[in-house]
Amino acid sequence: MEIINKLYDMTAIGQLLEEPLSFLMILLGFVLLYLGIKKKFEPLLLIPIAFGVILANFPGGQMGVLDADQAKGLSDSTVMQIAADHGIMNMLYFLLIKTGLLPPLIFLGVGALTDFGPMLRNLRLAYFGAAAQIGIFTVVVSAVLLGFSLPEAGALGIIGGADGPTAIYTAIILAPHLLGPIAIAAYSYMALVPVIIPFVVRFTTKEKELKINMKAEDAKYPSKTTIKNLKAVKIVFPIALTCIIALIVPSSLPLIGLLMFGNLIKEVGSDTKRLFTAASETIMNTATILLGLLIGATMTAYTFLQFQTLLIIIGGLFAFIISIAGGIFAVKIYNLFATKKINPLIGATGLSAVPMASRVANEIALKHDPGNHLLQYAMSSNISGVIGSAVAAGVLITFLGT
Amino acid sequence: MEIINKLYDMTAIGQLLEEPLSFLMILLGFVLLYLGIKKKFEPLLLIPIAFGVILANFPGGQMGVLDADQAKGLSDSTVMQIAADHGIMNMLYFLLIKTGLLPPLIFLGVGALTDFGPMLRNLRLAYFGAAAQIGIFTVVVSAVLLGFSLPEAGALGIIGGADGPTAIYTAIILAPHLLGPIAIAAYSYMALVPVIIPFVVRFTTKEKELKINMKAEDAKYPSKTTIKNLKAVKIVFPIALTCIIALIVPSSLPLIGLLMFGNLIKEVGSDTKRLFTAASETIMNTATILLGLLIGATMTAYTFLQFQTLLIIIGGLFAFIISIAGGIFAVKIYNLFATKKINPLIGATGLSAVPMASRVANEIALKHDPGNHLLQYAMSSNISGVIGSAVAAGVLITFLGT
Amino acid sequence: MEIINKLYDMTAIGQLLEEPLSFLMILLGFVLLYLGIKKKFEPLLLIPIAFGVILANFPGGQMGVLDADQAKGLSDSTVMQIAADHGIMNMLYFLLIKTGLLPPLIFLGVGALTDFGPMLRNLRLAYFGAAAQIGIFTVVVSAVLLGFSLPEAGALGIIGGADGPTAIYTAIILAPHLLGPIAIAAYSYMALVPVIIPFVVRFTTKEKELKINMKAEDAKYPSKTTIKNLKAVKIVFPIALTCIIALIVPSSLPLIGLLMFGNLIKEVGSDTKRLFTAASETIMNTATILLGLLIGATMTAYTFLQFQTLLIIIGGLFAFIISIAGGIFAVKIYNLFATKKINPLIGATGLSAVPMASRVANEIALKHDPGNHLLQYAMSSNISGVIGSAVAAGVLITFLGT
Amino acid sequence: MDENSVIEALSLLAIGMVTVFVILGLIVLLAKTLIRVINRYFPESAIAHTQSALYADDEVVTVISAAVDQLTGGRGEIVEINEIN
Amino acid sequence: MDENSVIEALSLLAIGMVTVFVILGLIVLLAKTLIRVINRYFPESAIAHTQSALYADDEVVTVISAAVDQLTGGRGEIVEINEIN
Amino acid sequence: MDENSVIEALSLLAIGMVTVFVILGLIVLLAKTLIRVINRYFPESAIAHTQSALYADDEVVTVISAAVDQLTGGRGEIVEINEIN
Ligand code: NA
Ligand code: NA
Ligand code: NA
Repeated sequence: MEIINKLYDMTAIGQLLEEPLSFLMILLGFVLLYLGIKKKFEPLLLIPIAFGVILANFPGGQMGVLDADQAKGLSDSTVMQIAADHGIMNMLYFLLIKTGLLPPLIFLGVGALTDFGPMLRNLRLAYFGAAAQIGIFTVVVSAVLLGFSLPEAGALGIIGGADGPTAIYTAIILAPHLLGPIAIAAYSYMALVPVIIPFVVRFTTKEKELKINMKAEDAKYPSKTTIKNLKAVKIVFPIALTCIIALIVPSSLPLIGLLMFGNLIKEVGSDTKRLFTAASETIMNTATILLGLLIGATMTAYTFLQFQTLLIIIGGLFAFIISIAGGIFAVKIYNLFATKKINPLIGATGLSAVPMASRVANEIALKHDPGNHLLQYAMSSNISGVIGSAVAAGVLITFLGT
Repeated sequence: MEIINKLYDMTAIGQLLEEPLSFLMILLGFVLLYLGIKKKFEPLLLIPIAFGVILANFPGGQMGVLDADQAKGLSDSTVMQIAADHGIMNMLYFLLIKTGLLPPLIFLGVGALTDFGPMLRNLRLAYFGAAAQIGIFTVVVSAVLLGFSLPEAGALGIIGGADGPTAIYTAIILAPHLLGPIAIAAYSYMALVPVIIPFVVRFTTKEKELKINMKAEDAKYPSKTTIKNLKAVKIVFPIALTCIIALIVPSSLPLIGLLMFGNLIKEVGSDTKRLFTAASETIMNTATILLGLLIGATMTAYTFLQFQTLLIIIGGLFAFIISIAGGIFAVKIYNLFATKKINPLIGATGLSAVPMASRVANEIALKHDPGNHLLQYAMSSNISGVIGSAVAAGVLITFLGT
Repeated sequence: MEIINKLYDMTAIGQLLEEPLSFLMILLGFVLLYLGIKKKFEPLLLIPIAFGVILANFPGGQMGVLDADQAKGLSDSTVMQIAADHGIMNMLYFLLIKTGLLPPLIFLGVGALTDFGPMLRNLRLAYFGAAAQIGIFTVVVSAVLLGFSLPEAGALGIIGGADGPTAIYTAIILAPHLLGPIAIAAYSYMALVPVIIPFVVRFTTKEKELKINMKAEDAKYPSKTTIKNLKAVKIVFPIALTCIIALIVPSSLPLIGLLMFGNLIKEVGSDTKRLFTAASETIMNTATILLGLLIGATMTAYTFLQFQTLLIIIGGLFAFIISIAGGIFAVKIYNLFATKKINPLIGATGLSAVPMASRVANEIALKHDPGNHLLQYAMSSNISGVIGSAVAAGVLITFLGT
Repeated sequence: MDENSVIEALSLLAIGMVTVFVILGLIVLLAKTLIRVINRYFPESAIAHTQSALYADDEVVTVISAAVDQLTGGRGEIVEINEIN
Repeated sequence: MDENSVIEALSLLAIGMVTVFVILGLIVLLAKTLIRVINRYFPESAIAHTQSALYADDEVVTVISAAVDQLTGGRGEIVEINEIN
Repeated sequence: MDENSVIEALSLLAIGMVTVFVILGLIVLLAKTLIRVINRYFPESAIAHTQSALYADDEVVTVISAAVDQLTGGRGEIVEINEIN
């Protein structure tokens, strides 16, 4: 009998029955696994997040990250103490997430995998990567109206940047207690871009606009400058871009600086092959697996099952929609004044969510005109949208960070 | 003359002569190198351990991990302080070993390299992976009788799990001062499986039993269920298994959770290729090299050359033998009641020591009947033995951990 | 108006105008990028260093490492506190550089990429790797005469070892505030070896000496010992070498120990392939990228634009020149007494700067006698020069470290 | 050696062995259920597909290996052949 | 909800959008300048080279792919072809 | 500049150079002993094997390289050929 009692105490059953909401979280983990594995929604992120959620919500395994109250003052403890008292997940969370280290490391890898060629060939379109940040700031205002604190509102709004590492980095600094729902919202909506963009496009554009053929316009009004030495431009560009950002929004530097460094060692080529491999494979892959698991580990029932989470999920969707619409209307306004017209889909891809947004835009364009291949054009505003949201994040961190 | 004195003080000669036992440890390092390089005993672990032992036992280089007394309270120091005062080996030891981080990371890689197919196709045989944990607990009792404290006895017994990372993880938590000898014993006996299993088999089985042909039995009594969608089963299985463990023995979760996560990202396939590479290559290889060196670094003369070490070496061997015998007798008992007979070698492989135990079992079977290929069957109990010992570790940690 | 003020405060412009010297550092970053990318001066190190310099010298991004005064006592803070207060670069600097961790890790990779074959086949030439350390110690004396403290002088002198990780490791321990200029000097002069060696050779050797044909000498006076089992020798050699160093200069062990361990796992071959990959790829590449960025990050205007930096740049050059000359004169003295002559270029390569010094020596030899291929001979003193400088570093650390 | 410890060790022996058997029993049960459920609701053309693919792969690998062998005189090794998704 | 916060949020909306437009404007400007400067001072045989190289590469890749395809029955994939510097 | 420091620096010059020469001397001595011991007790067929293998490898590599060259028009590079153990 005593042995059976001991056995029961060893299991997580007793504690689980006391915190029945944990079941809901484990269920959410299953749903996310389904979305990641079967529906192929951003599997590289959603699968580790989902598994992290499941591990975190079984009590007794110390696989969940402490909530804000429990974690108060824990940054003063050494990693050894944290591991001894709260397990390896909390140790890794404090070492890699709380410090804000992983998102810049992932940006290093993203940079090494990004090609600025399409943007450099269509610089004019880069402005729409700026316009499509409007969703971020609109939702910040709305969130404040709904009762979120300013830093929380900033972290919520950044979902509209449609860029995972940027959203996570901003959330870590402005509102670490909301990291889980913000990451989930950001990656889920990025995965849902094939649904969201067509939805917004349907309500904001006319058939005629969607038929604007970028190549035909280019043929009618050819660009005056050709790039004679693309390799040189591609090498100098990330350096120059870093300097501009460093000068104007230094708070974005941990993100943009590493993004551009990653891009530089890619463009330099074989001389820095070892660095490129480290950035785009070793560091990127390891950071991705840990980031996913740890974000999942923050999503315990107590932290996640709050009314705020619902607002974040809704607010994030609006941020996406407004950003897309913002990009589209910016194109429309541009077209009022310019003779060389732009397809409004190029505005929609200013959202970022690289490269899926561009692919979706391309497909929509092809549906309306089978000869209208605008992928390369869409990639321009698409990539500039990444820079745009990192800049927006820098602004939010500057004014709302402590 | 003064210069010669200074020169002499710089060398390790003076200190070495004061601690002549260090020579013995360095010699042990050579022996382990010989075993790892020439005899190919688990070279991936024994070579780094051996080199770590050599580095650690030359005084003055700060390459040895402090013993328990010296390390008291050092978890409160920052890694920078530890590095400054005690060198990089102690820093890495506290950051990676003391926190218990490396074994789960290695399990992540092991999971990504494990195929549960053989186990899923022969589920019935999985029970023998449970039976073969008897050595662990028997030796716990014996160790207590010999005067070990309960946590020490637990750490000693777990050697009988025949699984490196599990043994190391348990030792770190229950008896970190015994980490060195336990790791050495675990990996040495795993390397000696081709000697130990035939030895135990000879004294516990009859010729007739060893000739039981698993395929023939399968043909006589075919299994009723076939797996129609192996890929789907292989994806859901690690998730489900994680939930069971999380529910019953949450203390095993850092090991089993990461093992199963590694397996999941392998089974999902190309969508999570980056995560798979990180788990099975980047993280696994790096963790292995560091784990080996650091375990070696704990084996200083003062820590290792204790009477306890001898008892651990002997106790570990008995744990192995009893586990193997336990698996074999479980089969014999099963055969008393079942019509579909099982070869007792399938019990022996419940020990784990994947995949060497299975290969050894297969060879023994072939020696007695050249047509008796039972590798795939042996792999079933073999893999379930890994889960079995991780569960046993969880039980020990739950009841004996502080 | 208020918004414009806020915008201005967000930018780095105000702070930059207050610290105009930062512009100079950013300019230096551009120059280093030019040297690394266009002139291909050690691109694997100079490009990350250069980018790190640029990031560090834009104020407001927290991408620069704190100077010695600001960092006082910061080793007592946890990495989480450092990240929160001073950003990720400082966090990584304290965790990876301040602890002295990265240089040994890079040596692990270097060892895995080093072949001791040429040295083992020409052991006699290894002595010139000792002679060519004279520049280190001569410059230590000179630096003390110029007013440097002893530890600073040691860190300056080690530049003459012409080995990046050794110089960085020594600087971290003896004079961390000089890390930036020392690393820059070391890597720049290593990149300039194709200029420096011919320059020194021109002034110290005669045409007749440069024509000494090593192969012809070998034919005239053949070596008595041949290596019958090279693989065995190559496996035992790194182990034995480690023991000698550990015995005589234990302070070199973090460097030499890991160098030799890396070499061992390379020579063992396929049994330790996973460890080899971890050492020579995963760890090496990641450590290189981080080391470069972090060294660059230490080079802020305040730290770098000191008169000392100029002295270090000049002193480093002299250390190189004297080391090369030392190697050359050692050969000349040897030739006075020996009948089997040695080409003085073999002395010059004792400098290390592997393998560029050997290639340069080979080219010079070929220019004077198109049949005089001495690459394999040069590699002997070249590699022994690496050991020589690590030993010299150990001596300096023993006597000058705190 | 203290008597309470011995008793606790013995109870651990009981608890431990019960636990491993219970868990492996649950795993077996669960796996069987899984297989049955997936067989019924998601049977797909799985067995045929994976198995034949396996053999096909083996064949292809053999062919390529032979080619590489011939080229490299038996010294070459195929490190990886990636399947197109 | 506090009024000051709303005002600050609104001012953030202004500051933020101004900043992203200013920055992307500067980036465009700078990129154009870069292209012009490099076109004038370092034009090299770049366009011709990179572009033709690109096409040539594509051709070569097609040829190799076809060969690999034939060998592997469509299951093989070329992971990487490194160009000699 | 302080006189004691200069003296210590000079003594370091002596100690340091003595140490590096002693160590490299010991290394040379040890390596020679090693070679002799291994030559006597573990001579194996080592030289012949490794050396001939080396040349054979070179030949094979040349052949493969030529083939790849032809296929890739000189743009391809063999990254790695792994030897079967
Ligand atoms: Na964006
Ligand atoms: Na086991
Ligand atoms: Na040197």
